[in-house]
Amino acid sequence: MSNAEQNQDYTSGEMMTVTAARALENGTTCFVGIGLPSEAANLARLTHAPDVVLIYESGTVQTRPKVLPLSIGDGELCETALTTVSVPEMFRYWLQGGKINVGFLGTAQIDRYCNLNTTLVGDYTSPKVRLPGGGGAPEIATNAGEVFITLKHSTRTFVDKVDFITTMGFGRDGKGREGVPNIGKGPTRVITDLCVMKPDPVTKELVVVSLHPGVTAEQVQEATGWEIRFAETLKSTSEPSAHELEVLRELKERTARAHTGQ
Amino acid sequence: MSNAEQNQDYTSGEMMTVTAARALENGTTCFVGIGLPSEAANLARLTHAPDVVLIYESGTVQTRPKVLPLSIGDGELCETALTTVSVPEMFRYWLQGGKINVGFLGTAQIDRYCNLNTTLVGDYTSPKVRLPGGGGAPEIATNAGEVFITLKHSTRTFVDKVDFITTMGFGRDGKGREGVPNIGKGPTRVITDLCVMKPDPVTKELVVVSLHPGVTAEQVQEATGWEIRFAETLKSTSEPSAHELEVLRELKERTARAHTGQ
Amino acid sequence: MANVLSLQEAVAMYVQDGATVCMEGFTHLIPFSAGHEVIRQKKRDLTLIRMTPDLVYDQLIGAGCAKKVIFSWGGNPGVGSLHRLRDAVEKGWPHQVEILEHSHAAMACAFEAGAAGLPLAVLRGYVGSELPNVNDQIKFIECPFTSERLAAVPSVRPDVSIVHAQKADRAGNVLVEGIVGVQKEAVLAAKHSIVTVEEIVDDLDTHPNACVIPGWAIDAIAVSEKGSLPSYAHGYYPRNNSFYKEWDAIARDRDAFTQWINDNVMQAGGNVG
Amino acid sequence: MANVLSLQEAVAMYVQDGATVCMEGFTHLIPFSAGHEVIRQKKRDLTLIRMTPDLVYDQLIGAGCAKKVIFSWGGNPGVGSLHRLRDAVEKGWPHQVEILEHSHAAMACAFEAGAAGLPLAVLRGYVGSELPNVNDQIKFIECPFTSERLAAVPSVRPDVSIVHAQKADRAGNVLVEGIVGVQKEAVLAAKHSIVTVEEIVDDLDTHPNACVIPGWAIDAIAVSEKGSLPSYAHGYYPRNNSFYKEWDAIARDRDAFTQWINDNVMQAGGNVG
Repeated sequence: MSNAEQNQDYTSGEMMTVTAARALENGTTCFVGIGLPSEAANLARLTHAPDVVLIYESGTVQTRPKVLPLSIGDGELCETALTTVSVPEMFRYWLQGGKINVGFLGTAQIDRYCNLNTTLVGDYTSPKVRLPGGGGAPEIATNAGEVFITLKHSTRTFVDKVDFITTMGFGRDGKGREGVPNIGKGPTRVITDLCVMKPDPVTKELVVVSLHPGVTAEQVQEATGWEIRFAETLKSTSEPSAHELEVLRELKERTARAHTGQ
Repeated sequence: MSNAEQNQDYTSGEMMTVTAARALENGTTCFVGIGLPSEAANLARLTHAPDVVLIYESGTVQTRPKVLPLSIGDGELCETALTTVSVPEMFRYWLQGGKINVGFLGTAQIDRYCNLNTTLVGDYTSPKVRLPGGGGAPEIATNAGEVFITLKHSTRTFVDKVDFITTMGFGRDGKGREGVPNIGKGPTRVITDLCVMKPDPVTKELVVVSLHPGVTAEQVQEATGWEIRFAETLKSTSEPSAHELEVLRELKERTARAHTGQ
Repeated sequence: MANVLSLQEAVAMYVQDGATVCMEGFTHLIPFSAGHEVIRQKKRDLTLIRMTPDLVYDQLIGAGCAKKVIFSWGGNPGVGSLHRLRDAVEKGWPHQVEILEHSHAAMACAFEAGAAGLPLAVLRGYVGSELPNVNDQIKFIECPFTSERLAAVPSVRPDVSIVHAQKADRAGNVLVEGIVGVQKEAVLAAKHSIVTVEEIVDDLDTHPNACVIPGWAIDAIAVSEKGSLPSYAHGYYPRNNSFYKEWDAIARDRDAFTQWINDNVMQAGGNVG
Repeated sequence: MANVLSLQEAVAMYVQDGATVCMEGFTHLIPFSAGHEVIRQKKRDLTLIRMTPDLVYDQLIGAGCAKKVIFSWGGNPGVGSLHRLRDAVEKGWPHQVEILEHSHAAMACAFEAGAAGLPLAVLRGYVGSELPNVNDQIKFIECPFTSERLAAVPSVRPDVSIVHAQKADRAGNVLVEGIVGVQKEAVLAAKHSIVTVEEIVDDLDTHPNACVIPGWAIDAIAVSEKGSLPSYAHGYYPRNNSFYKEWDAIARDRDAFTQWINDNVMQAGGNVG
């Protein structure tokens, strides 16, 4: 845990989720990854963005879960959806068909060019740690209009070079999207428990644009596996409001009750 | 009308429909063309083949219309179907996916190699008569397990060379299916108001195998635009039974009432 | 996000002269009232895409709206020819109309590919057919895994698609039920879309896997009661098969056709059949 | 035409050692009881295809049934790793298992293509990903119309697919409702298919566009009440999320796993969770 939260009535995790939620504008169509992105997207829906459209790769379109799904295909997602389509249709018509404004992803590793690794740590043929793999991310990252990424900040997750590019941000040299037709903008912001980062408009290297309250640039650098750049005018992220915290905590409480109730 | 029917209590058209219906075995999955094939397929379902599965290109799967549809997408087809799928799914999963045993087609022109023309009479750029075009037939003919064809016999329909191959039987030289992977057997029988024909197993040229009661070989030759071959042992097609005629006439009466009732 | 407009407003806003327009509905739910509005607004030089041109395009062609027609079966179902289509192709009345024809399988796949954001559709198709000789948009590719030869056609990606559906809710979400054809694909493949509906309701009252097009994937919703007659709307009214038969005589004759369009479309606000 | 068999008979008849087997169900309707029957019958050298291996393949892998796994996301959803999959890949226990991994989009398209009788699926995929470096089944083709570079993967065409569904009628027609995943595609793409159902009913009591798989497209139906627990069946019972969490500890340890399989699968007739 960071120092940040010591004098605050919210945790750094809550700060991250609230900040990630705020990134989603009302009316946006969002393809939601499970876990942190799902938590943030549903918080957005329950606060400032009641008309955000949440789509999960299980085929559930415009879903309004009362509790957070544990899996990407919980019954709750289908029961509260406008409609549920097949998985091939989801990936073909809705994602590849260009209907998604924002893809919201988590990851295990990320590098300075926002390349994501969810495949393995170590070498492919003899991995140190085998991770779950690509899932929906490789095509969410290229076929959504833009991509938001949220994850906890540490030198384990923010690495100089990802061991494997499961999902391209901007490629090993930052130029991976150049000249590719019909490709989305790619990652436009990364939200962690310490700060908010955006890719440099030209080089695509991640730049810290906003520090969460109480977090120092040094803390960010210590938690990052490369020499990270900071914007010239570094902002301070707005604190969570009492309402946001209340809604988020209620949501997580409802979720915990639902998932242990059986 | 042929001489055949003068001493009989059924018409040559009824003879054709009953014979075409009998070609469909119970349990067969049949992709049904509108018009004569639809009449025959439904007669089969209402007589000897109660479990024949009728599929129409409108997406209606396993349909049991009480009256014959005027169009390929009449409401009756959907209301009596097991389920109705989208048209892309129909052509992709059900036809191309290899689920169809028999494609049942009509045509405007046919040649000795069972090539079908439903595109035009004359030249493509300045047609004498413009016909409706391909519809489902080109891929029904290649993706169904086998193909039955039914149409009225005349020199207008049985031509030496079709003006245009909309739908391949066996190609201009009879060899159009050779070496093509994943292709159906193609036409295996042609049923007209005069006779039944099958392709020669080797050359694929149409051979008359059965004459309808009262029809002579000369009549068939006169109604055919090329020198047609006859099997060495030419059979006589069985007459319609009283039951078949009764069911067919009731079906057509119900249909006529339904289509003028509005 | 779908705006609820009048049909007149929706057509004026989204159907431009020279546009590629797709009005779909496979026998069922054909958007006739929208087609008539296009005729009334005298849109010109349209490239009209539809698997089965049906009476709706026969009327548009005869009324002079079409420059080109892309289709796969151009008849009056169960009745015979589309005489206005034939007259335009064979005799150039009211002017020459270019045609590009496919098979149903290829067009169905091309709609699917358009909805799926792909530039092409791949199918086991056109084997032995001479259609590729007269349609330069049919090509063949080799499967990189099996070396099989497969047909390829460009996907359908219209400027505007127009479909008719049973109902929309107040957020513009649309339910299509029964023979759903390629309507959903047509809407998703198009740059803009208009959906005419029988009614707007509070609740679509549907089941988990219904064919629902979300309002945010549609540009305009217009209420058009009986908007698909003489085609039909499952659950609302049956197909007017008699009118399909009567159309044969009307469309055979240029004067009878012109009179019919004048009386029933130009002078009328709504649909007929 | 579907025969109604016991699950034991169906698996014995259609799942052969060395076969390519697909058990689908996207989180929902995972055919656990069928997977357990495969374990009980000690099937070996299976190539297992599934977008998300989930606990069902973790169990099959740990029990020694798998030679190769083709998948696109191999985790315990919302919980963590599939420890039996990892132990097999990383340490070769109980023996080395080969993996071939895709993205979800590619596998979804590959199922679609398999159902559609095509040898390949084409998609806008894998741009910039290093998965093509480690999966030689990912190739790229050029669109003959636009020259765009598109990914191509072989279609999924299993020897046998097994899915679970809510219900069948007496003719073997099956209703799948809710999150339908790639189940229909899995059945249609396979040479043979087994569908386990919660119950057999007189009437599916469904709506016009429901996801119904006709009995004649299925080889065997087996009744298996609660056959997808700890996954779920929409309209029947919820997902046992607690068991998914408990599985983490069971699967972490080889002995605990072996004991669990012995107690709950080998010694049991039905499913557990």
